[in-house]
Amino acid sequence: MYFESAAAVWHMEGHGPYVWAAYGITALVIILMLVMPLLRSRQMSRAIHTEERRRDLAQGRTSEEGQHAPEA
Amino acid sequence: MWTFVHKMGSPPWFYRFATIVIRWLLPTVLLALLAGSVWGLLYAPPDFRQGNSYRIIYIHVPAAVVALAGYYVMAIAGLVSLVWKIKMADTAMRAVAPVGAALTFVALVTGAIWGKPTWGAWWVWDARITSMLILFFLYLGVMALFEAYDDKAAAAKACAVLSLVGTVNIPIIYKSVDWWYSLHQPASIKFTGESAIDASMLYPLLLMIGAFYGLFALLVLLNMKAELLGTHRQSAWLRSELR
Amino acid sequence: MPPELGLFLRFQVQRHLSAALRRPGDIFNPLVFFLMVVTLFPLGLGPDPEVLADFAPGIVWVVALLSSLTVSSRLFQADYEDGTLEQLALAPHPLALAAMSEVLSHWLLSGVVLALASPVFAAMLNMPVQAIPTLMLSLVLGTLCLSLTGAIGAALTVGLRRGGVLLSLLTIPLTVPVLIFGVGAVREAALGYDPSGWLALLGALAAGGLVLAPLAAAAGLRISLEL
Amino acid sequence: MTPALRQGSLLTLADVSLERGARRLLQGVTLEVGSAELWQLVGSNGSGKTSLLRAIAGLARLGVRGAIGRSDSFLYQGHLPGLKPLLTCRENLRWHGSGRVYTEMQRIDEALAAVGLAGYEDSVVMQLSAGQQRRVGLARLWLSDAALWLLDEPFTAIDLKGTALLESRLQAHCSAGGSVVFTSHQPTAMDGLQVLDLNQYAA
Amino acid sequence: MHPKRKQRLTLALLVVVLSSAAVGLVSYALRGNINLFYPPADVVAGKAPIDRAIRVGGMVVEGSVQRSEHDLTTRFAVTDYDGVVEVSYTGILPDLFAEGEGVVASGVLAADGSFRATEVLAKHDENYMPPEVAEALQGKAPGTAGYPGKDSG
Repeated sequence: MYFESAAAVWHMEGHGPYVWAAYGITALVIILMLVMPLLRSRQMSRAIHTEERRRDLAQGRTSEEGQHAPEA
Repeated sequence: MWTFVHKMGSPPWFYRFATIVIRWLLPTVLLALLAGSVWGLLYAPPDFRQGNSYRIIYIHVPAAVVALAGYYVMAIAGLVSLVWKIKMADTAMRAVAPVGAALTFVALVTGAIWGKPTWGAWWVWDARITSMLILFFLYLGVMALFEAYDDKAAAAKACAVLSLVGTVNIPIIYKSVDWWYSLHQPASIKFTGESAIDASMLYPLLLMIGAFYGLFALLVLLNMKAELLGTHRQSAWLRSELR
Repeated sequence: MPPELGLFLRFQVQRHLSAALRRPGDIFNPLVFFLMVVTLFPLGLGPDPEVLADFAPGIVWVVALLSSLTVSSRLFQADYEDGTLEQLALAPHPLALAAMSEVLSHWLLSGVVLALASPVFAAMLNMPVQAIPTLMLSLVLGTLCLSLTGAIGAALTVGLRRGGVLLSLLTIPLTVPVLIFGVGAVREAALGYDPSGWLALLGALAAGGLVLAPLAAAAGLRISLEL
Repeated sequence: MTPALRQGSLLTLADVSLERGARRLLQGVTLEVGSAELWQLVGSNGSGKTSLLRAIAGLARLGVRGAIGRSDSFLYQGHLPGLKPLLTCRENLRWHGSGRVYTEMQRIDEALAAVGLAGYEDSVVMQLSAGQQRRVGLARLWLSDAALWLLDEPFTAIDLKGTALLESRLQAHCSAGGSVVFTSHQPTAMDGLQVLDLNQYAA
Repeated sequence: MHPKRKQRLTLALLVVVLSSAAVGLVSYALRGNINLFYPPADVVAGKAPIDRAIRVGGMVVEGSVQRSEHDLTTRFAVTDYDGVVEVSYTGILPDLFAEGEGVVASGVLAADGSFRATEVLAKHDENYMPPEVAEALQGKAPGTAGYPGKDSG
């Protein structure tokens, strides 16, 4: 470890704000980029599930896989 | 080999493949990013001239390297889509663009932040920063073109053409910006050969570059999966996959 | 049997030129645009001849790039809208050649004309006389590169409703080397250096562009015809 | 994509389906056009007449599935006439249709005379009336050597006399061994006309 | 020859000619016909034009910087370890200007071999090392020991 104290780590001889800002923004972008597709996937799969359930109910659970009519 | 390529082109197979890879990649990448950052921030020595501000190199350089490589990945996907007409390549190309743009953005912002303590200005028309800015424009162009087309199959083909043109252009752009910069600012005048970086600083940098490559792959796979869920929502395989 | 290649190209160029000559406004309007924008710079920067001479290569080249962009957006527009493009796409000759003939005639009418008129702008901006041959040659070569790049952008956006702005968005980053080499050549010549290296680079871009850009433009046009 | 065309036929469609964007337009279109045949594609608006014709010509390839075999000697005329308003009639027809031929002036003048535009050879197209401009476009049919003609709405915006003229030209082409596939809303009465209703293939 | 084949041959020839032109022009440009700056060795050898605006680039010789006492004039020597050029400059030097660092000076070369700069640009180089390593390297840097630095008067 190069630094002696947590305060020194934070301060980095005056360069702390720059270094930490750069890492902070990067972390923010990475988290955003990770969360967006995950949220989208979850939203999509939820939509597919509800659609499926609705159709199962409508067809009285006799739906066949793959043999569905294309959208009207 | 061919069977592998063929399998990659089939959405159900790819979906399963991506799910497995993501399961492994996600923790590995996060761990590597964390380890590399801690190493670079806390354990690597400061630079003899720039002091601690150089620690930004551990995100700036990896982001820039991967952002540039990402453009080539996108162009290769475009080529595959144009030549072999594999739909999956369209999806890949579409997924790479925002990831590459985000990494370019990271490189630009961290470069600007680095510039403040080093050069005394937030934005400096440095050769590499300027090249990154143009790369950012190239990514934005591809994304804008994709959005402009209503027919997404045609959009993918158009973006493929554009990204291939960009690929031919990128080395020329980089070289020209380098010369431009040398005309107005001295490029680092080297008489000792390659620019040198001390081993104690290099290893965390290499780790971070690896981690960013992993991050890139992870983000692209996540985006592709999300895209598949959207386009194949009517497919039986997807329904059974989600059950 | 497909008719002669040369005849096809000649007829294509002839077609564009004779149509353009019947409406000379299309040739002169970009020049007037150029003149007006060049006038804006002394008004913005101040009339100091030394300052202007300093900036002259950059000003002329940036304005040349902008005016080339504004004309590029119309490159395939007419052919797309009246159905000629469909016929060209179905013709036995490669579509790339048709695209190339279009670019070449466009360049003759915009870039070459601009280069011929450029000494006037050089004089307005107090550019040293020794730089003028370089300026003209660099504009001849550089505007060909700009037309070729613009053709790719135009081919990809010709079928879109809001193609104009998008075209600039796509092509400006690709034209960076042309701008740098062009300004480099003129700057060096103005300072008394040898500009041949920069001119050679512009020539290389033009030659390489003549091979690759028509292919890319043709691919783009085929995609646009799908819409 | 172009499988061997059956001997003696100019166009074969086998189980062709069309998609535009995410929407499926047509499914299972099957058609065989031999020589000396006159086909009209009918169907309601948006049924995919134009799209099918463009797919046959090879202009549309995205979203086209199935086998399309087509003679290489063909002429395609879309909605758009492909006329340059600033060029004269002669200049416009010099390089005509699908670019098959460069035509001698004499043939061009004959074609212009056939569509009733004798004396307008050197007039700039922009100065002609809309109906006359349509006729300049139609004059291409008098210049074409192609065996298969693909015409999109050739009958729109021409007067009765023009319609008769066009009908006789189409039939002359057929009796010379060529074939025509055209789209039209209006029912037309021509000898030997065969009709393909695209509504039956709607997906 | 078959016309279709002849046509293809013409096109192929066109592509070959244009591509080789591009390659030839690039190699011409790269063979030193782009002058970003003259190294001092060329200036000493008389390859740089006199009384014309040129650029000279190199390292500032250690110990050569002399600042005038009454105005902003600075004199220093620039070297590429093969030749030395004396540079004088009046004006404010950039912050990164330092002995042993790279500079590019634009200005005019006088007949006596001295260079009057109108602009001096400086930039840090791309070496990253810990302070201890830098210290250890100090005595060994080519700019100080091995180089026969000339004292400016």
